[in-house]
Amino acid sequence: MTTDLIVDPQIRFWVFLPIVVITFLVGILRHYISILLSSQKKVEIQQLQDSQLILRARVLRENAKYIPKTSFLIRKHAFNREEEGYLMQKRPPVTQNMMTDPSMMTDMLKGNLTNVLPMIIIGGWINWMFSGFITTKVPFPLTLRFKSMLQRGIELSHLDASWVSSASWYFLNVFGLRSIYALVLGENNAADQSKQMQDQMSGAAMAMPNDPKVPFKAEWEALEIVDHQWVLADVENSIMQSD
Amino acid sequence: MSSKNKNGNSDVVAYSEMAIRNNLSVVEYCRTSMAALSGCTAGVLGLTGLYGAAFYIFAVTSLWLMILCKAGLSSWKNFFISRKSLLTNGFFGQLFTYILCWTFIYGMVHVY
Amino acid sequence: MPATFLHRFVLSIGFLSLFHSAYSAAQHRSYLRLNELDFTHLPLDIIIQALISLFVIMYGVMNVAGDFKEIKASAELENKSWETFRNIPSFYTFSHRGKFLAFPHQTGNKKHN
Amino acid sequence: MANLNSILERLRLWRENNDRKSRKIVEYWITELESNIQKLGREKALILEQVCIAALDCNEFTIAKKCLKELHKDFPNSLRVRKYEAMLFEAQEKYEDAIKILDDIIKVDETNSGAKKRKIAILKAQGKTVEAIKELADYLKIFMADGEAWQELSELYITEQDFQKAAFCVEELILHNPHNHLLHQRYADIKYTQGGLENIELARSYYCQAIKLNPKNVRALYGLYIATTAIATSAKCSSQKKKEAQKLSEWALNEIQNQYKHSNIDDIEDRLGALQIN
Repeated sequence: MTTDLIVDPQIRFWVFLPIVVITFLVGILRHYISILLSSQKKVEIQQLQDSQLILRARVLRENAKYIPKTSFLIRKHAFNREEEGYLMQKRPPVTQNMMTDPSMMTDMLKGNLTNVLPMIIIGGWINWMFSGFITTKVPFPLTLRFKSMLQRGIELSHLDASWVSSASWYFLNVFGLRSIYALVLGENNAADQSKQMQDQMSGAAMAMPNDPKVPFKAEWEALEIVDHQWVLADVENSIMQSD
Repeated sequence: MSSKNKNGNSDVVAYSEMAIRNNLSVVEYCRTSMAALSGCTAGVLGLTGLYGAAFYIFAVTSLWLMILCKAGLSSWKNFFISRKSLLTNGFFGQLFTYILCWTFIYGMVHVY
Repeated sequence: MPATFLHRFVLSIGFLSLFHSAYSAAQHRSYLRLNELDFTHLPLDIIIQALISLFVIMYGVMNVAGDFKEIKASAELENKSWETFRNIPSFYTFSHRGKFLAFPHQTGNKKHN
Repeated sequence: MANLNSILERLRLWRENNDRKSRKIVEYWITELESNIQKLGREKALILEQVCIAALDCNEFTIAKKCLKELHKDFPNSLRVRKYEAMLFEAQEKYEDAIKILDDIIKVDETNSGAKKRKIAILKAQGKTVEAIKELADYLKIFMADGEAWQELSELYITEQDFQKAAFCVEELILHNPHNHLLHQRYADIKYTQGGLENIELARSYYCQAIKLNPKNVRALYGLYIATTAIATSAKCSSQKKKEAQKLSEWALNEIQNQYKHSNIDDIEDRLGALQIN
């Protein structure tokens, strides 16, 4: 009962294929535009210092067992000493208002410009340009529930649910092509190389919350309760036995 | 003997994060390609319904075997932490890619 | 080993072959439709060609994708020496004996003459 | 073409490992790379940087200038390229000019760690180790998680023979990278050099850890041998400890002999005697 619908082969070349190609190319284009528009985030030196401080406190906590006990205690003291310890420092409260910070606003605008806007525009255009076509059929049976999802723009109650309309085919493409972009554009493609040249050497953990007080406090607590167990205490015997 | 065992247990094997990430991205690349290509092949063959799903399982499993072969059947432990998660990870993540390619090629070849 | 020319060649052959089988399948479908025959299954040669080209492509992809690295942390450090490890490009100084040992290369000379 | 590919491969490896093979890199540049700049693809900038540094290292200023010009063409406003300009001045010993450029960079981008490191390197090149140490310590107050800087600081302290502080820096490195046998070995080296029974015992433990992480580390094996011998011959030690140290030193010697089984070196013990400090 399902195969007796014969679709004009012209639809294949003038509707079905163009939708795929358009979606794909728009995705690629969007990728490059977002690279063009992306702005280097300016990092405040204070923020950088805080994030590095937390990183250092974390590795101290995690790997303390590899250094002698006195060395650990010296460091712990430096971090957690009352009044002057690194983690007890007072920072002026940073209140960053979204509306007053112009760079935040432009970033948001750019995000909208590259993500949401093209999808609406292209979607609307495709809906208008290729409206009302049956483009393809999914090769597996579907329940009636999918009818409204796959047959947007076609109001035929007798049509089998596995037929797909042009508008729905566009949306299927938008969501399904994501992993293909990762394949084609690569995670470290040529475009990223130029970004690298703009100098980013300050290392990991750049992202930093505006208010360091909370993570400082958490690190301080975690460091307080570390129980130092020197892992090298018995290493002499263990290497002699190991062979 | 027992002390030896104890030592073996207390030694946590350290993995290099960079290498793990590198391996995972290679595997991810293969997985996405495999999903797309096997989708295309399923479309060419005109598989429908459950046959298509079975073909996907076949494709994922054979990709897994190919990766293990590439890593070396006995030395895979040097490259991956778990053999099983290599098979199961991303099984559903790539399913959508597979279905899209399958539908696309099926439409191109068999519908019109 | 990086992706070699051979693997790229294998990859493109596989794609061509897959495309060819898709085209043959489409032809077969239109032939059936013109003769008003029912579709039961594809001819065996097309099936085999499609499957083989899938695996040929996958073989190419596996080789193009890149090599695995050993995940043991000690693996990459095993053959390093301290002298290499302590060498940090950010802190290079150039006022060393190399200056006096070095002799300008031909390219440098040519420009001076 | 295949030749070019193998060279690129080698350059990539050296880049990753921080190998200082400047002479070789400059030779590659002259024989192969210079005529093929356009074929380098996406690695072009990285290779140009590498060659630029190597050329400066070999006193080949014409080559360095050429690389700089290429880089400048591709990235006219990059601070990173400006840094290489400063390095060129530095290699020509025009330190004032170099510092001026670096100060400009820091003014534009306060968080530019590369430029700050170069300034410290300039102090080092001028022989002002004490000032370099001070600057580096200030730098580390901000960039606390910068392993390279800690490492450099430890080296500077060693040139000043301040082993206690050098050891502190290496401890920091160990915290960041606890599975690196070289760091454990280095720590032990410093502790052994510092002397005193306690430190030598610490050195023994860290040599053992280095060997555990990499059984092929011969330097650590030698270190273990001399450290344990020092303990065994120390006057202040209890006989129980001496016995253990004796056992360990025999084990280390045995291991070294195993390592050298295939090469013809005999009388290791005599040779080791020359390394002894007492």
